Amino acid sequence: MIPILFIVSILIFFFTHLIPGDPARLVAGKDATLEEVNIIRAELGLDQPIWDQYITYMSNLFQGDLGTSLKTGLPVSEMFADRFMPSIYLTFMSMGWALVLGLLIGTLSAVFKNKWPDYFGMVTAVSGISMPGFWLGLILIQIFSVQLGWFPTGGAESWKSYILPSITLGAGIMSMLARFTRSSLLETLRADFIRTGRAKGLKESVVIPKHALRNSLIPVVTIAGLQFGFLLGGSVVVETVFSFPGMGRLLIDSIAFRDYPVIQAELLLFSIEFILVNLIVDIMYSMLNPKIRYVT
Amino acid sequence: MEIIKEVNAYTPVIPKKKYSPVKEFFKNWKKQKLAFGASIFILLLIIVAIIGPYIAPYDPYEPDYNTTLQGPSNEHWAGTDEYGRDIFSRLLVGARISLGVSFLAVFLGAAGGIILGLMSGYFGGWLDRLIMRGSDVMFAFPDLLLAIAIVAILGPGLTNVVIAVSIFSIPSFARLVRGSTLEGKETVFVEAAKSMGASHRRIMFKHIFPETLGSLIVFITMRIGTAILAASSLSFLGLGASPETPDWGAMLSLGRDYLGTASHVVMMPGLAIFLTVLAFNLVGDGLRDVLDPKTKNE
Amino acid sequence: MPETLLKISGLKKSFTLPGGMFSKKRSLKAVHDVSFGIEQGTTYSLVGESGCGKSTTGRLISRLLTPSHGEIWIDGEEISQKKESQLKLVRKKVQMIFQDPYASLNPRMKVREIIAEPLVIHTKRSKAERNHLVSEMLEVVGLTEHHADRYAHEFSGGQRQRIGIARALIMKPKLIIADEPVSALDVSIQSQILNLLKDLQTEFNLTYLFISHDLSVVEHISDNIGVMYLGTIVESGPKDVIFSNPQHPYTKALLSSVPVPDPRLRRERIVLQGDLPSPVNPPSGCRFHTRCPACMDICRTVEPEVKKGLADDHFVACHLMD
Amino acid sequence: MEKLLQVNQLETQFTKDKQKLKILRGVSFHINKGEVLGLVGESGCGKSLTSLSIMKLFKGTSGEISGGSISFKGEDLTHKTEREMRKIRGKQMAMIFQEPMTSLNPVMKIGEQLLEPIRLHLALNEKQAKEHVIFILKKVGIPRAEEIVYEFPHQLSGGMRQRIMIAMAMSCNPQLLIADEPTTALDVTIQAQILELMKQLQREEGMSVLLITHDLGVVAEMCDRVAVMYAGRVVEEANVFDLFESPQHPYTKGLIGSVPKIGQRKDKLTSIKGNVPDPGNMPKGCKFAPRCNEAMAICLEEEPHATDLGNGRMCSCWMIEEGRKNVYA
Amino acid sequence: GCSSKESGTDEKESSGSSSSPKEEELVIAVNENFISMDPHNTGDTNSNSVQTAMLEGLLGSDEEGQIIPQLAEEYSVSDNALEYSFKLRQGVTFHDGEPFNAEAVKTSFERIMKDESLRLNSRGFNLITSIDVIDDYQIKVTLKEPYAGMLTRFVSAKILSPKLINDSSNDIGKTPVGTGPFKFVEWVQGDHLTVERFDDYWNKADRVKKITYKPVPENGSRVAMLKTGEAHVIYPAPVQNLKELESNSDVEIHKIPSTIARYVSINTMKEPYDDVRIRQAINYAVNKEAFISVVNSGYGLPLDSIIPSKTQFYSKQETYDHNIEKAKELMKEAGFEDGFNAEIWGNTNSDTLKGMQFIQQQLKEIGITVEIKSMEEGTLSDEIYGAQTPEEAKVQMWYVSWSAYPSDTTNATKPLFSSSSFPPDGANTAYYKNDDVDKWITEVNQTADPDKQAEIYSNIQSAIYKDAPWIFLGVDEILAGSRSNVEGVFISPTGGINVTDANLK
Ligand SMILES: Nc1ncnc2c1ncn2[C@@H]1O[C@H](COP(=O)(O)OP(=O)(O)OP(=O)(O)O)[C@@H](O)[C@H]1O
Ligand SMILES: Nc1ncnc2c1ncn2[C@@H]1O[C@H](COP(=O)(O)OP(=O)(O)OP(=O)(O)O)[C@@H](O)[C@H]1O
Ligand SMILES: [Mg+2]
Ligand SMILES: [Mg+2]
Repeated sequence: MIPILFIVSILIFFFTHLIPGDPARLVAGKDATLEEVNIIRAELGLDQPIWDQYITYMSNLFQGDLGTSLKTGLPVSEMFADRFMPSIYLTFMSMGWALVLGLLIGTLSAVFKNKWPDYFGMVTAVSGISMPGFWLGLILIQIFSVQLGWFPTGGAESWKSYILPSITLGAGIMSMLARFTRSSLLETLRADFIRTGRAKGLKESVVIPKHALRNSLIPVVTIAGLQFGFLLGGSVVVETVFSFPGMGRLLIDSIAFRDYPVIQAELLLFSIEFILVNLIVDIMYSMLNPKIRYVT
Repeated sequence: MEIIKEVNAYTPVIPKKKYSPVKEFFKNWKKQKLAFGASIFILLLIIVAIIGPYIAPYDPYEPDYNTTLQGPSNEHWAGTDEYGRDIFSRLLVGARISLGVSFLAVFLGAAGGIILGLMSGYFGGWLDRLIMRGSDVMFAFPDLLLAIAIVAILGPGLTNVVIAVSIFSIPSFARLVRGSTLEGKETVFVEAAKSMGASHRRIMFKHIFPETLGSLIVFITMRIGTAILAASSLSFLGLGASPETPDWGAMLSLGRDYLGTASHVVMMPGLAIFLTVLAFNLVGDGLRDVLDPKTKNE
Repeated sequence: MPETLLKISGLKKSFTLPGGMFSKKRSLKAVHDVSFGIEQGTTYSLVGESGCGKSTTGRLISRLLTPSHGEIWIDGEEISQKKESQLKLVRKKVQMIFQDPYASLNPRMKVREIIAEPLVIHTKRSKAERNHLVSEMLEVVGLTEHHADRYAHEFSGGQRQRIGIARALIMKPKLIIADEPVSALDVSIQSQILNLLKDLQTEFNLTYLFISHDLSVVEHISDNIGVMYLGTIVESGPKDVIFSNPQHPYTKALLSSVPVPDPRLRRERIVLQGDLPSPVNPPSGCRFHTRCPACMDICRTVEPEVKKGLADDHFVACHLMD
Repeated sequence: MEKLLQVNQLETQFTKDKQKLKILRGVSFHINKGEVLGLVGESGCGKSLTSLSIMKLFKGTSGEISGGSISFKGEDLTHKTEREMRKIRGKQMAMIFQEPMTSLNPVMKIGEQLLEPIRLHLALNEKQAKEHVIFILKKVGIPRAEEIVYEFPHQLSGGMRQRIMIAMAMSCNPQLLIADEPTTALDVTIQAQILELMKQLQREEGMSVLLITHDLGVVAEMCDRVAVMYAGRVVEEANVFDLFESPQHPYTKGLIGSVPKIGQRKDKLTSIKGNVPDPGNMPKGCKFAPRCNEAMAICLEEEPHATDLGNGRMCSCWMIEEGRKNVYA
Repeated sequence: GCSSKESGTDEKESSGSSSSPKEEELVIAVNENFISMDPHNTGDTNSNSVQTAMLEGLLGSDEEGQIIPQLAEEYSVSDNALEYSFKLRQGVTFHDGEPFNAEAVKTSFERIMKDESLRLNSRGFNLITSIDVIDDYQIKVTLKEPYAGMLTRFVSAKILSPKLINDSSNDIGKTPVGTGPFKFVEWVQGDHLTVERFDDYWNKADRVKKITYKPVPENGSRVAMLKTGEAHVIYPAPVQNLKELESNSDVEIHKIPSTIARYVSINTMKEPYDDVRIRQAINYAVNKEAFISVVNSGYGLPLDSIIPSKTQFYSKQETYDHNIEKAKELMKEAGFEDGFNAEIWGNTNSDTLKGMQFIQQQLKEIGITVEIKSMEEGTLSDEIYGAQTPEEAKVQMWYVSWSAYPSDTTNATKPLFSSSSFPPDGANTAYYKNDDVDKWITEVNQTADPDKQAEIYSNIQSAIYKDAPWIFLGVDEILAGSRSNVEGVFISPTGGINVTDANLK
């Protein structure tokens, strides 16, 4: 993991500096003179050769120092502090309902294959991934905040503020999980051991959850994990629509401002999160799949 | 060789109806009612994309400041936008752009992914590891962020949207193709071809690649939907088509300010995108049922 | 004296198994010191239980795999370490027939293309010539010209196996490696194919390396037999010797395990205890000692040498022979 | 002798694309108490389907029984509801399948899987049930039974898994055991172990067994009586000795002749020409006629009826039927 | 597990409905994130707005943007425009209890003088030669050369508690301590910033207990918040929604003429724009009223000089009224009867995109085919400031806006029209060079006499307007919305939100 992160950090550093645009100019503002811009550039250390900048960056990184935002002058870690938890909550909430509903719809669809619950479930699911996120978000705001006044339009203050963004964010994932669950379950239901279960005299209400579902979850977990990893990175679009103080919007703002330390730190954080999530998925995978657990 | 002749005579007569994979496909396809409907919708859409500019009732670029933001009516089926342009005409003309961008992006991404995936899966070893680690790194970043970064580097514009969307499509295609290639590599008929002395190229393209086609077609179909959404998200963030272009995503994005006052400006392009993506996904689902050998014998 | 077409000696092959998340890579000795020879126009069979290395041996000889050790002589040429580019001639001489008639034919190709594929690879014949040869070959294996423009999955298992045989024959090969060509077929079809193989052998003076786990099939088709256990040949020799006077306890047990289709012949069998050990961790000494009914102390520690048995070409690897 | 199971003119069909495809076209045979009946025939002739029909395990397929009767201990199963069938499955009849690899749930511990039918059908408490599991495992010759219950199927070899399947089937003392090709996937040496075990258990428990196989050797070793199936019908039924000594149906004859026998030294095997007919495309008349060397005109027109040859022998062939007529005429 | 720890208390405070008897908390939604709370290093309007609630300078500005005394009771400027004397207000304390006096002022000013990286340093404070504390409440600042914008800088240079500056200068950007009517409570990055009434404020009055500022970039969301009562004040209110909001009785709309000039700079050194007739033709071709009504939904004023009317020393010019005939004639005279191909640059904001589309449509009328190149802000600034000399410049037209303090006419002219301000030295992207104008700009900055300044600025304005280095589009009207129970909040022409007297009915 450490070597991967090392390579990733190098990639991130050079990728970030590859984006055209001069942060000093952006910090200084439109009306700044060249002299002012140069002072700021020196202040930000951007006048150093790129290799020196890289060495400074890495040595700071090894000391746990993520650097200071060029734009706000605040330590990057502090800028993350307030945004990280809301992003995490939103991620968990979106994932949570997407999982519950996705599994439910997927299971019902598979069990009632080619009957109306299947059609209904699958049309719902396909609709979910076919909707542009921001469109759905705007419409939800219009209906539930403006017309009905049930939920706030944005922010991250109370649990209520999380409802609409998490619906918007979770819709696509829910759909994906529903479809994966369905096809995976259908495949499992064809397996021989299902017939064995029935031959023992077990009821369908035992066979499906106890024997079929657990086997079907194995591929679903992988998909869910992957999506979870993406969600942790924050969703730019949903955060924009709902003025949600999350990591995604920070990244976009930082890219717009060429705020190198923030971009780098955030990309690095994503990579770590992604690697961690993958590790957790591997572990869950092996918990669900004894074959992997017992490789000796 | 008497015995052989004898055996020969006993071989039962083969049924007269000749098997044709294409006919077989259409026979099954018609049974997928939802997907069949969706595929007709897409066909119409493609026709619209081709002839859209000729059938549009109004000039999609011509402003008319006397009729701004009018709701749907007999004259303007989908209403007008803030410049008084006919939204229906813009949608018709925009079909070409939205479909074009996503088709092109997906096909470029698929082409790249197929080559990388085939090589990675077939040759394995360090090449495989290199390609897969590369795609891991790309996977670690959410698609959209990657696209934003690419557009930030290259600048906004449709060409760059195509490039961005195709680049972030590559790893998924590479993985998919690699997966099928690994499977295909293990098939006995590939082993047979090897034992006959077939070249790597022949094995890859004659024997393995056709095996991946089924899942590839399904994935391409679905991915076109994703690409339409991604392109419109980029437009939403102001990184897409130049604003006068009747690109659906751009229309939606610029129209969003009017959601409260003239909602049709948002709803119409939104619906167009939604229905199109929905259709592609339904077709993809249907194709999977028809093409995937696992679900075939249901 | 007939000419020796194939000679292998000291053949070894191990695979590296990928390690799990928490485990190291391990090596699996699939084939461990195998030697035998086949004379022109005869059939040599490898029998043994699943996983004992029969197919791996076949794949080594056809050079789908590269041996870790040992020599392979085909038609006077040593090929064990040749590169793919140098193997083209050998690939013409050696053809294979596979077990699964459903998997070994590309489902997306027409029968004509399938059978003609070796011609496309190895020759520059025109399409018309190829078609002509394909029709000829179809006749030989008991199919007709009409079958050529169909896809493989339109045929039954037996017919598919005929197509596979046609493909193997079209280059007029010297050696045919048949890896369980009839195990997937029903008995009535199996007998058709066995008959066909025998006829073709006489007709074209073919040499077979026949791989099977079915002793009765092996007895029917072979001239010489090698019995494999966990990667090694424990006993080999002419079929008469092996079947009427087996020396190795494993051969004896194997023979007695085969159910005989005659209810009057129900008999006491030698039922081997336990399962086949894993080739990752083969037992020390004689590999069979864990299941051997006549196991002695020496068997646990010392690997038995291959000794001459009852005839000149009969060999046994067992301490009981001392 | 008392009949445990009597299958009479059983018809089973599948529906595909709204078309009904009849696979079992009137299967009849019976099994006596304490007897092993072998059901042989080539692939696709409907052996497995017969066994699934008896258990009525059609869930997830379009299969249904469309005719005939299955009388088990005097009761007709064809009219039983799913709920009633569940009481019978696993308790009165149990099944072993061909693939020991895939017939066990890969993510459940062996013990759990064994516990299921016991808890369901036997009035035992948790502790007793667990003891019963160990007892059964020991009975099928599993070493380290106490440890094995905590292991997963993939940790066991094929032979062990098949023993587990047998244990599971035996756990509620069924009167009828249906074994569908229980040893086909196993190596000969392991097959010998399993066959030995089944023979021993059958004798000890006095169970009836329906043994499905396509291996005539296994039939000869194991069975008391044999039913030979071809294209969805039983074409010949006989005592195992009679069958091998004097097969009556040309198909049975061909089958026996096709098998190479050790020590027999035939240069050429007798073989049955042609292929098994496709269920969607059955010939008229006797389904075997196109492959039969002795086919007569009538064979191509009409299906023969089952003729009772006495001594529990049964055969459906025009030669026999016509021959009889001639005798009586 | 989704609700955060604070949710218990927050729920009560953020309740959307207006049922509570007397609301204690004023919520203000703005369009962008706050960048920094360090008043000496702030360039953006929104950060400034928040700071004014907490911090005060020696001088302040009124609703019109004109300079008034704040922490100084009186001030005077010497005739040579080099000495600034202040008499400070007495009895003022900082939020941390420190007394406000001349030493405190000196500490703040010295911080700016010494630290080159602070924005204010390079804007005036680096010209300071000495700061003399005359007594506790009198202070004099001396410059080394005249600088006309200096008074405005004294507005910006908020006085921070000396304790804060001396203790840990690191925290200034996060937790400012000043003398303002509200004191800092918390700043949750990206979500909100809260201030609380400072009860010891020198200017006692009834004000709301708490103010929360929230960045809400999405227009629709801000409007929705105002409608639902989640926000009491939104700035800016999107023009598209004004009609809708005006019809809402709970909501009031405020229109304030701003000092934001919206224009398209035309590169006067590039063919064919180097011909003044072309530039004038372009100006005649663009219908300014239509621009205001289409792009700004009817809100805004014509830009009838090079500076907005709210800016000091503004003088109205004769505008280029929409006249296609005249435009075509001019084009013909210049030899471009058939038009030409042009390129317009702008950022990716939806308003900019709309504006550029409008220009594109208008110029089509006189045969100019405009290609829109919208660029992401950072790339755009690279493209513009990357050119080291006028010859290297690729920019043809740039759709942009400019805003300066009403009192700071220097900043509204010099960086835009002086030949010393060509990129990368300034924002003269029209590459406008007029020797007279250059001379006047130098002159006007060396006098402190308002009459003289007015005269020179009048010359500057008429000269430049005739040369048409821009398409003079309009002056934005600042639009803000508030709930009808809000009192005492006003928006300054620069977009600052003044909450000194804020209260809720
Ligand atoms: N490519 C491979 N990688 C790793 N292990 C392999 C590979 N091929 C074969 N093996 C292992 O080598 C051993 C011998 O395999 P082989 O296929 O030669 O057996 P076999 O005798 O042909 O068995 P069967 O009767 O099942 O075909 C087995 O344990 C098998 O798992
Ligand atoms: N679910 C199903 N849907 C449609 N047809 C089926 C289904 N299951 C079995 N069949 C058909 O029924 C016929 C008999 O199948 P069955 O499995 O009983 O054969 P079998 O005699 O057991 O063969 P084998 O020896 O290969 O196991 C076959 O032709 C098969 O195609
Ligand atoms: Mg093998
Ligand atoms: Mg079967």
